[in-house]
Parts: sequence; C-alpha cells; structure tokens
Amino acid sequence: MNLLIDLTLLTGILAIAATSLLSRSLFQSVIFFILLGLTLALGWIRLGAPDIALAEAAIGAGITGVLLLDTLGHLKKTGKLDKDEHRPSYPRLLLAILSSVTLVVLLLWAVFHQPTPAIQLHLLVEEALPDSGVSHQITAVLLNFRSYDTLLEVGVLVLAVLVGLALQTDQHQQDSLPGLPNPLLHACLTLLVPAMLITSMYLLWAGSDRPGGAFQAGAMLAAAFILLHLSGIKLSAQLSHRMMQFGLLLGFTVFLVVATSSVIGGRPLLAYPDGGAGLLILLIELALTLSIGLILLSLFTIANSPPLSSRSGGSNGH
Amino acid sequence: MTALVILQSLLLISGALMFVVGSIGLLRFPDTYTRIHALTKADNVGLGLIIIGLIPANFSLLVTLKLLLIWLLVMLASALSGHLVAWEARAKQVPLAPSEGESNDELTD
Amino acid sequence: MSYIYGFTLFILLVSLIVGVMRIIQGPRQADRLLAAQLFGTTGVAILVILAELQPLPAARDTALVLALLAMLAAVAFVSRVWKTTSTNEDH
Amino acid sequence: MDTNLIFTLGGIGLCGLGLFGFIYHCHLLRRLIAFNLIGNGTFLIMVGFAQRGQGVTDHVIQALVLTGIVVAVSATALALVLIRRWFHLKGSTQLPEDDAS
Repeated sequence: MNLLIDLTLLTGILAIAATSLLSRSLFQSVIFFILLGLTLALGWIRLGAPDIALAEAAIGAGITGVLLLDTLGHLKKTGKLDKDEHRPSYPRLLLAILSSVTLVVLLLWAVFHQPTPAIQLHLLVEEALPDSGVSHQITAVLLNFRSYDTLLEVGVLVLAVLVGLALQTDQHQQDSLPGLPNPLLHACLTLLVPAMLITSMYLLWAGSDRPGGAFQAGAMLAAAFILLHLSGIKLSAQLSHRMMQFGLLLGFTVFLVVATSSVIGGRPLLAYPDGGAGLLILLIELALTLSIGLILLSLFTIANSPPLSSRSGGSNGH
Repeated sequence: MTALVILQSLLLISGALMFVVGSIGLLRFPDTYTRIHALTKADNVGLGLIIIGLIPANFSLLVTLKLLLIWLLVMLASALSGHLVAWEARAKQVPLAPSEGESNDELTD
Repeated sequence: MSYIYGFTLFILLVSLIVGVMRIIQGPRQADRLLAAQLFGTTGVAILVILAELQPLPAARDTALVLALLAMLAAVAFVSRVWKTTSTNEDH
Repeated sequence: MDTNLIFTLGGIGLCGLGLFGFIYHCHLLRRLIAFNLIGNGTFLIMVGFAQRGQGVTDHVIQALVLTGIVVAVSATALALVLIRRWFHLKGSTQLPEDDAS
C-alpha cells in the first residue's frame, strides 16, 4: 500500500515537473511549478521530514508562486512578452538531451553504488541532544551543533537583500500597483492575517520540541506581509526606511552578537553558556523570524518597484 | 468499536469520492462560473467528511480543534478565491456558457 | 484501518490527476487557477490523512500552513496577472 | 524499494528534467523554473540518499536542506529582480547569446 502511494506521488511529481517545463504557455508553467511545490511537500512528509514539508508548503507552494505570478503579470503589462520564443535549434535540443541523460546515468550509478556511511550522524545528534537546550533535533542542529552554518546562511539572505536594494532604481518610490479594492477580501484579511501571525508564532514556539522553527515561522510571516501588500496595505510604506533596515539586519546582528560574546567570554565562537542555551536559542530564533519575514517581503517589493521614469542610459538597446 | 471503524471508513471514502466528484465537475462544467461552483462545494464537503472521519482516530481535544480549524480555513480560502475569481471574471465580462434550448447568438465569443 | 487510509489516499491522488487535466485544457487562465485551488484543498486532505497513516502529527501543522496560504496564489493572480491580461491572449 | 529510494530516484528525475530545460529554453523565466527544478531534485536526492544509507531519519541533512530551501527562495527572488531589470533595460526576456540562435 505504501509502495503504491509513493509510486503514485513520484509519478505525479515527475509528470508535473515535465509539464511545467514543456507547456506552451508561461502561465501554465508557473501554475505547474506551484503544484510541484505542493506535491513536494507531500513527498517530504512521506520521507519523514516534516520540518522541510512545513518550509516547502510555506515557500514552495506560497511565496515562490506569488513571486513568479507577480513577475509574469509585470512582464505581460510592460512588454509584448515575446509572442513565443523562437524555437530552439536542433543542436541545442540534442545537447540538452545528451547532458541530462548523462547526468541521470551518473546519478543512478552513484545511487546504486552507495558506500556505507562512515559516521552514524543520528547517533551523535541523539547523544548530544540533552545538552543543546532544545529537545527537537533539527533546531538543535541548526542553532547549536551547526550554528556556524546557519549564521553564514542568514548572512547570505542579508547579502541577497543588499544586492536587491542596490539594484533598486528609485529608493523612495514604492510599488505603484493598487491593491484589490474588494470588500470581501479586506473583511477576510482581518481574520486571516491575525491567524497567520499566530501560526507563525506557534511554529516558532513549536520549534523547541517538535517540527517548526525560525525558518518556517519566518516564511509564514513573509506570506502574511505579502498578502497584506497584495491587497493594498503596504507595510513598507508604513514603516520608515530606517525601521525597515533595522528589521532586515536584526536577526543577523543578534546572531552575530551572541556568537562573538562567547569569544569575549573566553569560550570558542558560538558556544552557549551552560544552562542558558535554550533561552539564547529562543532569542536568536525570534530575531531571525522577524528578519526572514522582512527579507522575503523586501525582495518581493524590490522586484515590484517601478523603473526610473527617465530610463537614463541603456534604453537604446532596442 | 467495529461500528465506529465502519462509520469512519464510510466517512473517509465518501469524502474522497466527493473530491472525485469535484474534479469531474471541474472537468465537465462548461464555463468559469460553473467551475467555481464545482470547486467550492464538493471539495469543502469532501474535506469536511474526511476530517469528521479522522476525529475518532485519536480522541484528543486539541487535535480535533486543529482539524476543525483547518477545515474552517480551507472553506474561507476557497470561498474567498472563488469570490475573487468570479468578481474579476464579471468585471472582465467573461462569457457565460449558453444554456440548453436557449438562443445564444449574442453570448458566443 | 491503515488500509482504509491508504485507499482514501489513493482515491485522492487519482482525483488530483483528473484536476491536472483541467489545468492542461484550460481554456482560460482562471480555469487553470481554479484547478490549482482544488489541488490545494486535496493536498490538505492528503496531509491530514498522512498524519494518521505515518503517523506523523506534524503533518497536521503542514496542512494548517497550506490551508492558510491557499488563497495567496488566487489573490496574486487576480490582482497582478489577470488585471494585465488582454482578452485575446487569455490562455 | 523503500520510500527513500523512490524519492531519491524522483530527485534524479527532477535533476535530469531541470538540466534539460535549463539548456533547452531561452526564456529567462523558464530557465529560472528549470533551475529551481534542479534545486528541488538535489534536495530530494540529499535527504533520500542520506536516509537510505543510515536507515533512519537523518536530522542533520534535514536541517541542511531546510536552510537550503530558504536560501533558494531568496536566490529566486533576486533572480526575478535581475530579470525585471534586464527586461527594462533591453526589452527582452532572453540573453544576447540566445538571440542569435
């Protein structure tokens, strides 16, 4: 029975992926990509990875879809959206088939000649779990055992937003698209947005002893912000520029301060003091949640900011 | 106990069948407006039946409340998205499918 | 009991495949989006059943997240894509 | 045939499809989707492969993939910003190398 379910799900995932690549209309591709995120979330549950499923449900099925749909609408509005791309040439098709077949064969070879693992990582995790300050393994790995990696990853997120801000043409002009003036939508928002915020905090709190944590909570928060933005309530216009910058950097800063304070105290980088680990992890996670939410929101709004009206330079390309 | 299991099975399977009915409705109905109808009715009933069928699986108040909350949210979401699509379809004057036995000269697009 | 869960799951997955056909057929963008919405609801149903079958209570949290975000795509579509689509290229 | 193996194979399929689309398509948005397929396939392979080797759920690799997904979405968002900028400057959704073909 399980085998049947897994195989059906697998066939579904592959069929959806193939359709999203090969379908004629770009809109259909985007819709299938959203569905892929949804089916992958089911797949992660089957694989026994509920944390990833939570993140995938919020990000793959929610945020990525909105980002792609928004860009698609934008390209359609401004341009003629190149009626359809010129059909790629024959050698190109051959090259594509050849390289993807090679990749698949190599990967299959790797899977069927799998070496036995040298270290039983899960035993190490179980052994060290009582000292980590939390009782959920993934949170322990993310924010205690391998917190160095997580710190750098948050750094990457901040870097992405900085690059986006540098590309933004006009700092002060915000997204000019009006929201939806639909009364039912606005009535539902008063119910939905608080529910989203509560769920986000629930996920954050759940992270200490069962699946959940800062990344999922941050994604949920970002989804709530984006929903508000889409329906015309622009958070970035309500907050001052400085407040926004402060929020973006808060998570990284708190993490960095905690990391370096242990060096000042004479311990190695990112070693939590005895007994205080749980509290510090919660503090870092709270800051991270807010920052991830704001980072994803500002990547969304940066993409939305209108181009310079004068189009200075470079506009002679066509 | 067995009666409960039978009841549960009936609820779950009829819920799943409601989903199939919804899908078939989506496939068979002629225009956007009627498809909204297929989407927002059959699915919510189907999910509701499945959720009621799952409640006896673990008699826990919190789990029951969470399941009911999920159902409520899905109903809200499909009502909202159905409304939005219909609202915008009307603004864009998406044509209705002509009903049977009715002259439909001005409605075809 | 687990057979009942498995059977229900299987029916739901089949109903997903039927929904996919509507997305491919279209003919309008709105029809494709509605079918995607159906996909979301079916995904929630599959998740709550998987939570019992595995058993993995966290799957219910995933269903909750999915239920909360189900209307996000519809709102984005109506406000951003459909508004800017002219009638003759609505596919 | 256990779940881990099946999803590892699924990940391999996604990677192959993604690479095919990435080379075949010229439209930048389609390339971004193909790139995301490769990414998702890699995540599936990572988790499936690690869990198949150890025979239990492996929390270290799951944590790694979890952060990977969040980084991937921010990379996607950044790529979309770049695509829009490119579209405004050049009025095209393809790279100049592909215009010739």
